[in-house]
Amino acid sequence: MTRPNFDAARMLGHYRTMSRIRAFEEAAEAGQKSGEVRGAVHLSIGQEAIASGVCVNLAAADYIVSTHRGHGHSIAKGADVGAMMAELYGKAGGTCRGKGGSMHIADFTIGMLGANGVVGAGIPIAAGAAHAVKLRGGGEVVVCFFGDGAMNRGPFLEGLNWARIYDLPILFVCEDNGFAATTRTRSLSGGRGPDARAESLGIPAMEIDGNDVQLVDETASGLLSAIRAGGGPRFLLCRTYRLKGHTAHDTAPYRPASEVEERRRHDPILKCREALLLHGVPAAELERVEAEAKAEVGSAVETARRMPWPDQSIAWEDVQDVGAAQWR
Amino acid sequence: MTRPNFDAARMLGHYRTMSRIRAFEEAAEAGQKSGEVRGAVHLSIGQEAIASGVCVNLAAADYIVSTHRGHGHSIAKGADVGAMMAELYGKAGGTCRGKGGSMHIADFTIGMLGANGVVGAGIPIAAGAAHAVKLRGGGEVVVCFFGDGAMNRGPFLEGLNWARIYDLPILFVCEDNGFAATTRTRSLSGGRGPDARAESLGIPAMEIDGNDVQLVDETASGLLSAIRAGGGPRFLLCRTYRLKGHTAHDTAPYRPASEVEERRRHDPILKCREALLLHGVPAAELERVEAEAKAEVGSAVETARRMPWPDQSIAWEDVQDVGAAQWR
Amino acid sequence: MAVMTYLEAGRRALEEEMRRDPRVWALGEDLGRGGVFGQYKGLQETFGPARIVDTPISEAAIMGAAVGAAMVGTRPVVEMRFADFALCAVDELVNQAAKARYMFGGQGRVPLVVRQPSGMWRSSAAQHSQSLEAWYAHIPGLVVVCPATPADNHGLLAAAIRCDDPVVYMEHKDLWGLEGEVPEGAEPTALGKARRVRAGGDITIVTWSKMVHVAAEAAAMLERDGIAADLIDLRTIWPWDREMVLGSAGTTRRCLVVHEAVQAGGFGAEIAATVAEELGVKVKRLGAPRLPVPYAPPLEEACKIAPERIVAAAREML
Amino acid sequence: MAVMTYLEAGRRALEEEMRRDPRVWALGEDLGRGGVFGQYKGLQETFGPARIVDTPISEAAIMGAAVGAAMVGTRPVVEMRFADFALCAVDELVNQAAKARYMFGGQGRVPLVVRQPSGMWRSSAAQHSQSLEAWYAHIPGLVVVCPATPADNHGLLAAAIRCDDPVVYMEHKDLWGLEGEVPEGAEPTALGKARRVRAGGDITIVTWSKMVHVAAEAAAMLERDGIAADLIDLRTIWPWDREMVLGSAGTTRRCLVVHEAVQAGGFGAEIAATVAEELGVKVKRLGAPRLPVPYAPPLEEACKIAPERIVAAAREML
Ligand SMILES: Cc1ncc(C[n+]2csc(CCOP(=O)(O)OP(=O)(O)O)c2C)c(N)n1
Ligand SMILES: Cc1ncc(C[n+]2csc(CCOP(=O)(O)OP(=O)(O)O)c2C)c(N)n1
Ligand SMILES: [Mg+2]
Ligand SMILES: [Mg+2]
Repeated sequence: MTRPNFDAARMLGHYRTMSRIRAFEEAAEAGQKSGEVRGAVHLSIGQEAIASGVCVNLAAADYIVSTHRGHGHSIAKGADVGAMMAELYGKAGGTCRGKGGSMHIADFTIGMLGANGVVGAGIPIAAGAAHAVKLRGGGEVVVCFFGDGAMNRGPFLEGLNWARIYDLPILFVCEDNGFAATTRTRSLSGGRGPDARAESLGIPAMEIDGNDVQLVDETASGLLSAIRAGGGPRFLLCRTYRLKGHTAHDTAPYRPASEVEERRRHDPILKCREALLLHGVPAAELERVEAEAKAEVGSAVETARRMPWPDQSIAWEDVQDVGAAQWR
Repeated sequence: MTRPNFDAARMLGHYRTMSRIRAFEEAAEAGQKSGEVRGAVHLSIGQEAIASGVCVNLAAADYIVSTHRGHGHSIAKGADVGAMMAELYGKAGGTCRGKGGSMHIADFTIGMLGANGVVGAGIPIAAGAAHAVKLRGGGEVVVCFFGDGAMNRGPFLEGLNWARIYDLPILFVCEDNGFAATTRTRSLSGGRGPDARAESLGIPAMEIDGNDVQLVDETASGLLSAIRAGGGPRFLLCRTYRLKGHTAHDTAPYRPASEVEERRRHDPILKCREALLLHGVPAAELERVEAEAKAEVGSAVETARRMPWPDQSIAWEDVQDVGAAQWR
Repeated sequence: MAVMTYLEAGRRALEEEMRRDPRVWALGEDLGRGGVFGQYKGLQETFGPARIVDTPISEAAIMGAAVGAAMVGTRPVVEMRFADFALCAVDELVNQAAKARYMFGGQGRVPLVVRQPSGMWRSSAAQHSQSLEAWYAHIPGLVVVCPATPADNHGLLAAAIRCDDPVVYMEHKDLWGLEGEVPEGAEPTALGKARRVRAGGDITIVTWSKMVHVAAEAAAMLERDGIAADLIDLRTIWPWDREMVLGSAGTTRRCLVVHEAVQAGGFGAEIAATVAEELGVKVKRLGAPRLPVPYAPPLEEACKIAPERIVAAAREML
Repeated sequence: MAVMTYLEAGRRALEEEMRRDPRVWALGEDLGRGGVFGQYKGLQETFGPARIVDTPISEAAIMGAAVGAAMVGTRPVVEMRFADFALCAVDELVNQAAKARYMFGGQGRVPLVVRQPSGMWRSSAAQHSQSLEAWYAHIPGLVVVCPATPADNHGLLAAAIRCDDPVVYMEHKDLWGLEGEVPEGAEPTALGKARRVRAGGDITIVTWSKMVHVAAEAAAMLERDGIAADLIDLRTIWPWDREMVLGSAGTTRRCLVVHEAVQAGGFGAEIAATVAEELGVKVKRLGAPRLPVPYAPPLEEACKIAPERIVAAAREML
């Protein structure tokens, strides 16, 4: 069945973005397994449609705040894949000069204000960014991504309430992949869900299939328009599934293979591909896009590998201005 | 109009409890003004019906967790007024040996697990007490008192969710006096209110007039029965008004005199008095009760005044067992 | 020069900085009513509720929002009411504000000031009396300031607001009413520079915040006995003025550090250890016993340092 | 005697204490799956989900609930996953757990253990690498333990669980796989007592946690040059074993303190300052520079202490 409002070019853009994210995540996984990528790495494989569908509606000046699972958001917002990969490899040319790694990926030049190693910590930070935008009378919006597990942290309540009472230009996007690490989030969450909590704080909330990139795009577009028009905060709950383990090392033995199998059929890239084919985009075109994505990431990996380590002297930079030379 | 289910003896009990609280608060206020009572003192004048109406339904073995505004809860739960006053005076015979003062009033012998100087901090503590009760298979319940201002702190969400998911025997009582210190709470709170937030976390919630002691009593009785029957947590929102300032030093210039005047007519003690008279309890009886309350508190003040300061050596006690003698 | 209170000096510094720089704003509970101690009195009338922001009781969000707002180019001044309540926002201050610039490789800066009124005051007991400057001094990325005088509460708060680093700014609650001269139109006081309260060659006494005044009393008492103390008000705890302290201790060969905070693990240990390492001279610390602050006056007294104790400690070292 | 890992030793201690005392229970995220490092493996199968409790991501409630549950007679073992996440629960630990007994005049006790896996491990960067033992040592009411060996992770965890005070228990993430002998059926290790790793008369080296092993390497290197180090594993940071440390430093006249935590304001300062105050002997500290822990291996290296640096520092003191 063809879809209403299908925009083949836009969808092909999503296909490209999602393919680039997927390729990046697969390379990150391989890098972690080989030991070249260190620290903890959280892959967004299976969740690409949310990053792509939301961020396509953002301008470079708009901001996003991300989570420990932040590669996809960064790529969708426009971060350079080469610098990102270099960061994962801990190299001098990384987005964070090798100081952050996967969990602290960030690119302030395109408004990506950072991944975060602390669940839920991004929520008040994002609210504050939106507060600053409003304070200076700017027209930017802020998108705050977080997982379903974050709904049980206090800053969820405090940050959402904050956005509501000051009427801030912010879209909260909850990526509900059903899991908080190895635990099914719903088993430890009272009430109907994060959207009900948002509503109880006075923020209009919607729930959608987060694996349908067109739907995410259209919904986010509508919500962001309302926000840009001064409508205050909105909440978007996206149902999705984490096709991989919690970290790149986690084989996720805590869920039945059949469940994963079932969910694999709802892979957002697969769905997007089907829609594109159905609407007459030739398969060869899609393969070309995929190949380009893989090539881009492949060369990012090669470059990262060859890149030098950061010079140890930079360890002493970027700490603070006052007392910058006083280490003890 | 006479009331259904009016139990004159029980209501007279409330009248006594509320009068004792009122007398205590007035003495505390005087003590603070004279400088004999130090630290910060938060008076519950105008909110007595909640403490009395809820606590009358508790056994000595049941627990309560309180706030910075904790005198009323303590008295209603059965704490000794003499020891409480001695605590406010910082004397050796105080419930906390003079170490806590008003903000840390506590009496573990009657299950009063403490006031708290940190807004909202009691909520997870109360949930934990209920968790322990459940863990050891006890039949006790826990009542957690807090103010409307606490609904904007993260531990509100975390503690309520906790009580819900582990199905704990706990009644959350929100004393909604409309103010968080000098600020109208609703102006800084998104959504419909604390009860809506509780419901979004899966906890059944009710809202009542917290100045009607009979109503508080009956409602709490019903909720506590449900909890004791294993029904899990409940939430009770009591609308009330703080007839005095935030602290005993606060003259509350931030609210119109007319508002306070209006609210004075809903003074819970006045309301209880009217109901008792209407149901034929003689005025003399009520005056006797009041006089007794005043006398009890008056002698508590006298005793506290005369009591010696704690010996400085006890400053070194009650810190910890391990390393108890190592102060530096 | 004008004589004003420590409280008023801080209020003015904020007002002046807000006039000077439209990016500066303040947020915290009850600020519209002047703040819990009156240190924001009149500012909302002057600057409006968008720049003097009344917040809910949401310390984590107050601090977290300030981090986000600072990253995006504004300069928030965060009011925590009591330093003790900042413990509800430690992730936001320590994991986020302090580390953001570093872990993002210098991309973001977090120019915020966290005002944390500290110390013992009117029998406020265990949850309203803490002095935790040593904690924040231990955290890379943070600047820690403890003003002792009206002039410094003016000059250092201005400097903190202009600083591009996150600054923990600890006013002492027992100093609000202290009066003193504040130079008008002066430049902000340099962060990281100590102040020599009085010069002397017999013993170095290093201290900060309210203890500066207690130590000054002690120094006067010592002087009557012909002992000249070199009294240093550290002012900034991190970075601390090693140069002045080591210079003085190198001359006097004795260094006594006095602070109101718990002695065990207090910042006095850092100074004493450094002096001992670098100079091998006599060191001694005076701080509170490791006790939660009790309520009753005679018990609270057990946590306080009287001038006589400083005098006795100094005498022992001579 | 049985040989096991540091991780397994901790797991066993908890298992044994849970068998011994039905009031003991554990709570934290993902415990049912064994915990994030496997240190709870199998325990939920043995004790059921009511005693090995899977919690939501609610650090404040985890800690706060443990406080309430401890007050009411149970003995919770709190798992914080990474010490860094405990910063989301500082009010609960520092304002509540640590102070409850005192501010309520001894009425309540809070016998809980907070496990806070600490330290640098596999390039975990700024928010997953901190060592904050100095913070908790500064807080009256808290006991702070940093086990370095499998035997101690067994004996000290058992002691911490039996202790009636709130205990901050900091396992080092880089030691999970370390193997060593653990005596069977032994009594818990006494809290507050250091362990002499090796005896020597030339220099005292005081350290704890992972640095014990680094310092042992350094001591072996020194020995080859004929320098005998008296190596002390502090084990408990608060209360620390002043007697053993002062006894040793009084003999060797030199005391070097080594820890992984940031040197500035680290607990080494407390020890060095105390030794200098009490004995007036040479002191020196080695700790991390005041940097957030960076990700890239060569940068992270800048925060680490190699045995060679200990050797050099010791040499300088001789
Ligand atoms: C405050 C805090 N607690 C615990 C963790 C450990 N942790 C990292 S990710 C994660 C699960 C988060 O679940 P969710 O928010 O649903 O995001 P997802 O991983 O599913 O994307 C946990 C528990 C953390 N990083 N921060
Ligand atoms: C975490 C925290 N923030 C701020 C304060 C200061 N404070 C004490 S009481 C209070 C107002 C509390 O309002 P509410 O919860 O409604 O209780 P009420 O005073 O009305 O009884 C505030 C802001 C505090 N004690 N703790
Ligand atoms: Mg999830
Ligand atoms: Mg209120």
